[in-house]
Amino acid sequence: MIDKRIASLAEAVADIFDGATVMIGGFGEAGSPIELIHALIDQGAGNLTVVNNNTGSGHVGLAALIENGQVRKMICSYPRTLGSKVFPELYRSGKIKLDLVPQGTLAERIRAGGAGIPAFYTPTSVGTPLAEGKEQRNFAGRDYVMEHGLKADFALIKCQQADCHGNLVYNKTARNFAPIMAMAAKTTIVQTNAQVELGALDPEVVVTPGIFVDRIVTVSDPAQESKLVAEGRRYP
Amino acid sequence: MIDKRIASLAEAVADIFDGATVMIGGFGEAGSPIELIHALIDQGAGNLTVVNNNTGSGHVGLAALIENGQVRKMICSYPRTLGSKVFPELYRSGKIKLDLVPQGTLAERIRAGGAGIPAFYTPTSVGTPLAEGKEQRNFAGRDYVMEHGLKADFALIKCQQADCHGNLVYNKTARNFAPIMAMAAKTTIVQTNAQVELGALDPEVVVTPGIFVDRIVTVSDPAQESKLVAEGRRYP
Amino acid sequence: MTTENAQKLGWNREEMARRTALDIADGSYVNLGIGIPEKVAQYVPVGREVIYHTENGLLGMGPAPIAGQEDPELINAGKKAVTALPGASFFHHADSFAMIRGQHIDICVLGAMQISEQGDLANWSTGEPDAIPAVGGAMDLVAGVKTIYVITQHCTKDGTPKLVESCSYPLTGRAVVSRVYSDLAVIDVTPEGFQVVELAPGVSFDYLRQRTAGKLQAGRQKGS
Amino acid sequence: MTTENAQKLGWNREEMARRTALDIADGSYVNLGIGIPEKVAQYVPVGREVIYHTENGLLGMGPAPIAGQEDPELINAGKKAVTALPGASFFHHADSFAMIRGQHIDICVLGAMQISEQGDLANWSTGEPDAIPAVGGAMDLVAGVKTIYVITQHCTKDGTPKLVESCSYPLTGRAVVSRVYSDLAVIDVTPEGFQVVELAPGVSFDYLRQRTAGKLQAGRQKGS
Repeated sequence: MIDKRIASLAEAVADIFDGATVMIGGFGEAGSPIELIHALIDQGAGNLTVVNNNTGSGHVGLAALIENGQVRKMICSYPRTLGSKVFPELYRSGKIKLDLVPQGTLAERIRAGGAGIPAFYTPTSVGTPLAEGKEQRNFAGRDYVMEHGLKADFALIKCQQADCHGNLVYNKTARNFAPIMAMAAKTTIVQTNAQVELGALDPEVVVTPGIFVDRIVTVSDPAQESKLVAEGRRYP
Repeated sequence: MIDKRIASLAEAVADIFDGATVMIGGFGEAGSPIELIHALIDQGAGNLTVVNNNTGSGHVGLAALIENGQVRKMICSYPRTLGSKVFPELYRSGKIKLDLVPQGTLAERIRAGGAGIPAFYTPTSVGTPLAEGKEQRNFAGRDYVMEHGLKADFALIKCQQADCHGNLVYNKTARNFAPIMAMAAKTTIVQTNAQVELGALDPEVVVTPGIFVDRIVTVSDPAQESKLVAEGRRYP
Repeated sequence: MTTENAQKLGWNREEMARRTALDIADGSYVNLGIGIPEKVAQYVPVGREVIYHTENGLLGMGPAPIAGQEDPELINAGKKAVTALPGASFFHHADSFAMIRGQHIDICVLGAMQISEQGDLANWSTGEPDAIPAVGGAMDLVAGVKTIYVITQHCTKDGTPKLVESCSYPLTGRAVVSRVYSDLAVIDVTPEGFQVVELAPGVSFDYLRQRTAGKLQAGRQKGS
Repeated sequence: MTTENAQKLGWNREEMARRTALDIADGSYVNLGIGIPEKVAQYVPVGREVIYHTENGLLGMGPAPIAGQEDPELINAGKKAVTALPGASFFHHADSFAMIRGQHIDICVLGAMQISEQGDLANWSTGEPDAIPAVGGAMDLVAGVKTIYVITQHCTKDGTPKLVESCSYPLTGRAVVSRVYSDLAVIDVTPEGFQVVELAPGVSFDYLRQRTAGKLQAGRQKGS
């Protein structure tokens, strides 16, 4: 029988290994799987490459993971959000690497990684410093850069509802990177606000089919990152 | 105000021009916009390049469009469905061209066309006759062929429900190529089983956002291709 | 060989499907080709849950509906009416083939015209000049699915071996087949060529070798 | 120049946004950047319906919610709380940027650090060695959206022109800007360089030329 539910956050992230590439869903706090990130802080894996659009804010969630010294490199498009202080300090002191990728190129690279596309061409970044060193090619009179698919060992994502097969639906703009990260990771670990019976999700409205999901943990009352930051909270 | 509804099928297809590339949704009869195709037969544009997974069956719908001599070339993956007699005859007599594309490559090329990706690499067809003459490249020890994005002047698709902004939802496996064809065509023309009020479709379940849709015609009781074929019907 | 013996020799289509089903693990995501492969779903051992993908846009495909309940918009890749089980999901073609190409499907079971000892598969065209070429999703499946199983008669109707040193028909994919389930045997494709895993009832290794054109190793087969 | 005159010279931020809004046609799909561009939505003339896209995954974005109704999971690309209007749809990031890259969005309005007379835009980095580089979706937007409008102060705070012969800051995109709405004028980017479309109140062509580093043509402007 197929039942991807896992009892605890600790169990769900137990096998994330030193040096792993970990995609983490969320655009700012929307869709950020903050409890899974905190479980990864407790677990302690280091030397991680983390893929996220941003670098977290305050001293909780992704920012706390970075502050805890577990991240060797960030692959992201915008590491300078309001309230993001941890990353800039570590970056300036040379303690963390940054691979800066335009947001749409990041999204398309992740989708390509999940879709078995090793590389594709995009007009984004042509003529800019972010295209330097990249292969360029002209199609029908326009220049494009070649970009590579991006895969990960693990994805940590958050959703609104999940069934035991791993079918997922999301809440509004919290969807953002989660569906494509679920495709691109060898092991996709989901925290869901609620679990529903198999068959409760209309097959027409499933956003992430269960084939892309490996583990589901219910976190029925997830923390809100901006509240924690406003309260000056730190993790651990 | 934005209102993409068009009163008649004839009006909806009026500007399809000789020599146009037309993507037509449907996998077999599921999702085939048969009334729009018949309107295109009435309209009479010729020398068309048609993109569809198949070549129709019997003497209605896509098969009738082909039989009527309006199609110069088919781009498809499987022109040999049960009941497909029109295309094979014309093909053998050299009256129609065929560009045979593996089904997943066809889908990805259409999506790429709609997503602004001029080319991508895929492992599909490597080492087969369908890779001949195509550029190949090795990534991380595996060979891939380069494939190009595919666009169209028009897409004819069918959906279950539409609002006046062109937001669409589909019925089961009738979804197939429609969402990506809507993205890849300059002008996307939709026949819908039903129109709904703006706001009636939950933003979480819209499959094709209205930005990809130009015209909507309601055909509330569409013909079922297999029934027409079984009855020996012909169009016109 | 008497007629009676001939009837007892090897597996019939149902038995081939049943034997294949034994090798599909609990929890697998599986795509079944048209023809004998479709039958595999009927024989998955009790206690295993297998989720079926059909490339036209459905995960969680169920069996054919009862007569009169067919929906022309709920079909499989062979364009036959199917059902959707609890936990199913619908998606468009690009997403469906992302599942395939991205190696998310565990097993695909396909028919074959020829299989080479390197695991090359030919199953889409005889290459005859007047044939209408048609490939569908076969090339995508063999390039993208993790494990490719083939179910096929061991020889063509005129007795020509389908397991060959090198395919003469146009290829569907190179070095893609893991295992062949024929009416005569279960055979792995290995770096040393074909290797027998199991012989069908009444089939000897010599009998099999006479009907196989590629390199054939006795391997670790059970049976005679 | 008296203080009173200086106050009357040019457009303020609200007026810049209002002027830009005049050029957004009924039925347009529009993406508004962070800052002054966000204000454009308030000034679209009555009778025009414009649909707003935010690249984090929403088409049909509405204004900020009333206080207390904010949803931290319903935000725009600037990470501010927004609403979803009837006819809205949510989608993931790859689909959102497919809309952008695939040239489905009609107009994007962005801020700028520099615009060259070829239409090159620099708006993401000063290139200073200790700056944290951050690009977000800017490069995708300028490469993909059909028409790029820029709203910007004509000069920096220290009076340095932002409209230049050639950008000294790292580029966001080459030859991408169609029109610039500054506090002093509306200016098209043309094959002949910058061309004035309209001068702000109290601004003369000479005044504008003194504050513009690139080639500036009087063009077909109205006003003084």
